[in-house]
Amino acid sequence: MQFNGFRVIWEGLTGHKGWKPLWRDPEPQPEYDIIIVGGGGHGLATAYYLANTFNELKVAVLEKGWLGSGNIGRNTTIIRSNYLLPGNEPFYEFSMKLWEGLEQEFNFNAMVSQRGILNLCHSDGQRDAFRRRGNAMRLAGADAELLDQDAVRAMYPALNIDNARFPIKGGLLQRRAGTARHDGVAWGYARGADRKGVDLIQNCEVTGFRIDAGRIKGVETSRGYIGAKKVGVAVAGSSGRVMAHAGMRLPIESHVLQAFVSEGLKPVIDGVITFGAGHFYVSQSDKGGLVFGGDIDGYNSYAQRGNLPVIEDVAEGGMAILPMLGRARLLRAWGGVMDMSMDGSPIIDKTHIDGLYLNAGWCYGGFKATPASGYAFAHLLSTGRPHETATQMRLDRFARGYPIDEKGAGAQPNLH
Amino acid sequence: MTDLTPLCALGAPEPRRTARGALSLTENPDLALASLALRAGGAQPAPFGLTLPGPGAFNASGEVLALWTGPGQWMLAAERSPDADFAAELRAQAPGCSITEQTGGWCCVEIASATGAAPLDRLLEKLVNLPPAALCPGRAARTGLHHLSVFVIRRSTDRLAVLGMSSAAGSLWHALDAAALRLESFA
Amino acid sequence: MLIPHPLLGLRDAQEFTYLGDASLLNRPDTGTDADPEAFFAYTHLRDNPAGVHRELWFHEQGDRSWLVVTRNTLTHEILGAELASDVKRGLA
Amino acid sequence: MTRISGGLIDRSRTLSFTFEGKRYEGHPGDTLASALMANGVRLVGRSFKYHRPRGIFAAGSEEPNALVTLRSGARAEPNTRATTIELYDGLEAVSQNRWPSLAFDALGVNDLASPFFAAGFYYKTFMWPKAFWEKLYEPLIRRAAGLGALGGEPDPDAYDKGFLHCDLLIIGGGATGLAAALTAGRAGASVILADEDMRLGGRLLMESHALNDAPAVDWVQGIEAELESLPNVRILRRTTIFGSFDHGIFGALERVGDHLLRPETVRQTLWRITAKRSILAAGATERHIPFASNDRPGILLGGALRAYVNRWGVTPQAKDSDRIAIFTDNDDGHRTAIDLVAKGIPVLAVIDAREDAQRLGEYQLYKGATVTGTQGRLGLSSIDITQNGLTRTLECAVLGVSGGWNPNLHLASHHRGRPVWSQAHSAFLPPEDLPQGMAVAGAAAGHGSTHAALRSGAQIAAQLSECKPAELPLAEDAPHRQTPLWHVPGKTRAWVDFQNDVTVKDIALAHRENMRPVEHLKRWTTLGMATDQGKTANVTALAVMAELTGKTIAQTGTTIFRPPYTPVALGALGGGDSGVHFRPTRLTPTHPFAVQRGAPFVEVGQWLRAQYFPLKGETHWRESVDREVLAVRSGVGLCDVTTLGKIDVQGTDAGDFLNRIYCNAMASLKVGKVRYGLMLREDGFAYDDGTCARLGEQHYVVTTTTANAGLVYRQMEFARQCLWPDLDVQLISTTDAWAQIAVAGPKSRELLSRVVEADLSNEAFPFMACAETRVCGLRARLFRISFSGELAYEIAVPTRYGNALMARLMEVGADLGVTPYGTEALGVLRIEKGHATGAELNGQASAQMLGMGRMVSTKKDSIGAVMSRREGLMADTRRLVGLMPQDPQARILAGGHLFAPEAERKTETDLGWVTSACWSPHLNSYIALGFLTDGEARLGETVIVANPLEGDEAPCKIVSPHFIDPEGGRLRD
Repeated sequence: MQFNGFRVIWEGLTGHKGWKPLWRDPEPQPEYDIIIVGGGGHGLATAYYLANTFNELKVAVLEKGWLGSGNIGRNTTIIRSNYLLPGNEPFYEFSMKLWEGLEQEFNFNAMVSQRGILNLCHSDGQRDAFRRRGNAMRLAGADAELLDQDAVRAMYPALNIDNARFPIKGGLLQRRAGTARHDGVAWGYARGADRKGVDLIQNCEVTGFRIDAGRIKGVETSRGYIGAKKVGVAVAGSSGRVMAHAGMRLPIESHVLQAFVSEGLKPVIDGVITFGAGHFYVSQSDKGGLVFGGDIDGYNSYAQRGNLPVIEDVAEGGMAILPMLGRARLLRAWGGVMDMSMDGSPIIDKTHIDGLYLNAGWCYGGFKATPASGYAFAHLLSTGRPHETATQMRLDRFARGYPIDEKGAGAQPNLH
Repeated sequence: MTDLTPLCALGAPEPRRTARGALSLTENPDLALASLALRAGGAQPAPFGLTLPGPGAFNASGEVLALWTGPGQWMLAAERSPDADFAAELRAQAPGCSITEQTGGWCCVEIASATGAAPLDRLLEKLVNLPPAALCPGRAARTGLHHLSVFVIRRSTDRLAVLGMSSAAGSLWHALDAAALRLESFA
Repeated sequence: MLIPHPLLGLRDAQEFTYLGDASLLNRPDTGTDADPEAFFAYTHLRDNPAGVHRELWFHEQGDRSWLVVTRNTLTHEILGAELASDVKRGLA
Repeated sequence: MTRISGGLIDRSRTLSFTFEGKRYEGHPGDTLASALMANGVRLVGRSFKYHRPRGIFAAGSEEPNALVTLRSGARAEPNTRATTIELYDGLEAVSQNRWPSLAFDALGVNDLASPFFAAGFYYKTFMWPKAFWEKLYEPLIRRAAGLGALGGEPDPDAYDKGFLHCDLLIIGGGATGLAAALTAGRAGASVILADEDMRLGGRLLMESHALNDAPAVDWVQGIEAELESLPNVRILRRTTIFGSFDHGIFGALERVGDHLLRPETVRQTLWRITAKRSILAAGATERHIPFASNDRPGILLGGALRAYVNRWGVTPQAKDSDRIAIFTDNDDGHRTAIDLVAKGIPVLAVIDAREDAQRLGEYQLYKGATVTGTQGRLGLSSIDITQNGLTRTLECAVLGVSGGWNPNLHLASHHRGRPVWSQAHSAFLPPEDLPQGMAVAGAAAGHGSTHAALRSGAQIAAQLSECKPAELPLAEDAPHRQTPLWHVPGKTRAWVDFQNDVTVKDIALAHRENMRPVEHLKRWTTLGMATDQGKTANVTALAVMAELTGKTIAQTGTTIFRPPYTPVALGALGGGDSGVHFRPTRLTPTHPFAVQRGAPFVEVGQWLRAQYFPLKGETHWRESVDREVLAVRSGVGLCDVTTLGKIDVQGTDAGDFLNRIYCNAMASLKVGKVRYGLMLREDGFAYDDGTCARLGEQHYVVTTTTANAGLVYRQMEFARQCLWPDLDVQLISTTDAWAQIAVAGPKSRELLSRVVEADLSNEAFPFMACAETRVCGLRARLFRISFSGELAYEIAVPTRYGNALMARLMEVGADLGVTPYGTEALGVLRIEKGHATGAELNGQASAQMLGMGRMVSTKKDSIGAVMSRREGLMADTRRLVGLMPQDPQARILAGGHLFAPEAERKTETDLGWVTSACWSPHLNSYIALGFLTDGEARLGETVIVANPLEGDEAPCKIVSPHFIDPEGGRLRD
């Protein structure tokens, strides 16, 4: 069924009797060409591109819980391509271009909204670093602008520029960045994949891999064994747990990142703002909630919840740059489990086991990457070759000494 | 004897002081400090006749005070003039230990209550996240206070000393004074 | 969270700085002929268990002790804490 | 007026307030809701999506409808529940989400268009034409969405934070909490009793039953008095425990000044409470029953209606003769009718869905009947009652709806424990796996009757504090009788979630579209995502979905709860110090000197450092900086370098230890000497650099960069305690203990010799010498090190003498033209000399890139040595080089990227970037440092510094990074 305004009106007039399920609930088949483990954003996007772009016919997505229950279901919805390093920036810019045509492509309004992201800087050193980054973005075909203090003030008069501990000197602006409705993205990809015949199988937990002579044969699941020629794992947050079934140790730690939303408010913040001296970033959803976050809690965790000090720290950051927020109320806090990698950058690669592929290590940058990650992973799964924008996102880069370390924080996951 | 005139940690020639209701805050500029760390396998000395205290505690005798700062580590404090080389004094008292001068490193604010323990307890619960037992008279703790690392020494029921790094003395004073001010307006 | 400091009792986790897996105690020191593979595993690979985890916390705003804390990463329940130096010396 | 007799309000005093600009009066003890009711105001707000007229629905923090903006201007508090606002004199409130007025809201048309606004409609449209989303659709949606508006000005109020510790935290001051507090308090436990209400008592204040044959409030006041008298009990009124965190830590918000026109001190205090044990005694929240058009003003929860009558002496009637009906599926609904009758209020009837319902008082009862429709545009005027297929419409202004009670178990499942469905209670009960140390008591645990609540509170407290339960008063113990009716089937919309306008139809649509898992249902329909977090809606919605799928409620599952229990102001979470006290500020010892000289200051981490020292007549910062630089190159300059980290290292193994910390050798350093050292991270990249001075056989002083002082100390403690605990080495930071001043320039020896009591000749004190000495009769440390490339020293004295020493050096050096210089000149001098700082040591650079590859000793093990030899680091040909623009006046900016002249400007051809750049007054040219691929091989060639971001490019000659005195002769003179 095609979605459009006329359909919405017609169904409205006829009592919404005609709407069909967004996707089927198929029983698992005995074997697939490709099984994607994980029905989160990246897994669903991968399945979508496998079926739509790479014409793979027998594809299934196995999801432990409900579709979109990964970090796509709990994030701060920011999309951007403002990275520094050649290993990252072209990939994220590719993702941004996919975002720009996504809704028309999969016929679902994911509310992709290019409202712009502004990174504030507070010192000459930070501005120099932003210049290096902004130039890297330009060189990769992305847009970037370096704003001075007056331009920042004009853009967001509510910012605390003068009476601040770390005065705002300017900022790096990417106008094409913005936000997207996170659930909408998952549902759009799921519906699109389902329409192309991909089996989306919920409540199906992978409990093991069947590996024979170094080659993948299939997966053991809570709903029985399912055979597969290739298996792609996209379970960021649980990568360590799942790959342990294949006897692999990863350059990844699982950490909790909290995110927050305020009560609904009339429009007060147009785009995305990030604080360069404290730990805070904020945007406002179409429903009016201020969506904001900051640092990870910092300790290994799979608990999907965080603690009070980080909530306070984030709120302090918010009050420091936007003192009007004092009267706004925190409505909900939630925690997601992040695949924090050793250099802060992701992994899209084959493993040492034939036919077993890994998509992991997204830290807290996974949402914006969803389209490119799905596309690049589908490319690798279908052609056996990495996508041109993901050639450095290799598993062996750590051993060989080619980290993609945007922050220069080194091999300590909670610093990225 | 030097002819250079020292400043107090808060940047003035004279120590800062203020009164907030039952509480008085006074910068203490005459506190000489030196740290003492045991060498591997070294015996625990008794400088100035002081028994070095255990975790979370301090010992004082006369004008010298010893504060536990970590395993095998203590901070010693004494009333001295600013140019006194207290580290040298201590080195003589504790041969075979690692001694480090700390006098200029810290700003000490003495807080006194005119009405007993209650105002200090109310103040502390706004400043540091420690159970009251950790800061009853005779106890001392290193902990966080408004993003600063401080030593809190409960000299007695109605007296308290807070030491913070001297470079952030202004921020320390602000935090203490603001909290005291809010208590005052409650009273 | 509360960290049960072996010397100071329960202290708020905010006084501490977290480093990571306590396997970082086991640096493959072998002077100059160290094995790069062992060093790579030491610096980069983690068990990252969903469950009991031994990990390093630094009492930065306290007594500057490094602790080995045993904590469940699913429930955050803390099962114990020791001075890292004792653990390294094999005393704990 | 619909004030009636009784209630817990002080009628002797009158408070005046305004709503929608109109003036009204109420009494102390009123909430805004009860006061509005007393003034006959029924229409209070508009719903989120359809802008439906809404009134007061509840009597507590679960209120979904009566949201107002309290106060105005910078103090405006949007989305505030009228039911929790304590009335004060001069209170002003306005309604929200309506235009032009509450009574006539233009966006009411949304209601007419509602057929097109079904669940998830926006995911299916607004996609064409593409550009219209940002330009047209989204702006419209954003304008229509949201509820109240922020004032937009900085919050003028003060907030406070604090930390409390106790044996037992009791959450809720109703019957259960009071019984628990009494029991534990008498046993001597340190107890904190917190309740969100303005006074203790909970439901006891809202019910008519007696305790020991006396009004319940008498008992409450007696207990309150005793608890107040116990030194070990602390009562926190107006305090919401909003979150349960790890290990018995709770977040609590105390509304210190919200019940006042202006706060006396702080508006709110955020308490972090650490409790060994806790008792959740938060009571229960009533459910409603969805039926056709069930959202009109005048329709409210039965228990809330009872609360207004009993506690506030008020009803929602427009006039006294208005009739009130009750719709229920359980016995509790009848209580409301009984209380109304007792107060002489006209009761139309009790409509009970149960065939076997019994009449419990003097009112008409419709058994096996349901409400199937309502009328009244801005307020209820009549209802349709259907019984045995027969429907009659009866005049009725108020309808109380009772669908049973949901335990307030939110905090019990903040650790993701799943609530358990109980058929017997027809409600979810607290999970098995409770937060550490928590027990749940009273209605929150399903013990609904007053007697059961009191008993469970006392017993659990007794268990926790190992004592006897306090003796309890006689109280009602009515059994729970209910046959749950989850919704009344019908064609018209029946609201489940009022605030977000989610109806039974929306749930049916979610079911049809296979959005059946609870989380999909929630996200597709926005159920429970409003400011009330679905407190009155979620369970009902689950039950409806269960019915549609033919599963049990237990099978259907539930969403778990997350903090906060009720929304918390960011001002309170962000706490007192925003502004300039957001984080500590560190000042250098010579700060007063710099202030007196009118120096501007720059942030370096937490430090404020003098940027430059302008002289009269200097109009541009460059004039001052150029002057300072040239003064150092030709004369002598002074710069406070105290901010560099200083770590005191002692012990018999100190040298061995430092050998393992630095990639180059340190043990071989002679006493009285200084050596430059480079530290690596264990992953092999450059970490930090600085000098290391050996003051004695077993005594070194390590200096770090300003930015990394804390990190390096932590790293060294890690090495000492975790890697090599058997080495005899002791560490302590002395950064703040010494004021350190750089004395740099050809005349620096001359200047210092005038104050230092030591032989400074090249022979006695050569380059890289250090000594403990005396200056102006004061103990001091002297280092002959140079960051500028000139003959230079750094002299350290006890911190508090730093300012005086600076002044003295200025005085005695006047004839030498001694010049203070700031961070800008410091930066120029080090770039001219090619010294790396944070811009180069950015965590991404290897020793090789910095031109120090050979420093990494292969003769010893040190942190990072092994990993620094990984293929990728060895193969990296990027090197730090110097860059001079062909046109000396062509400004180079740090952050430009490097390209071969003919190359296209793109990622693939990018050769590197500029790390640092400045104008060199010494060379009369802009100069820069940068990392360049094949840097060494390209010396002498030309690269383009491209800055597409700001649209400039400059061809530059690639030179050695040491622009001045590459041989270092000047240092050694």
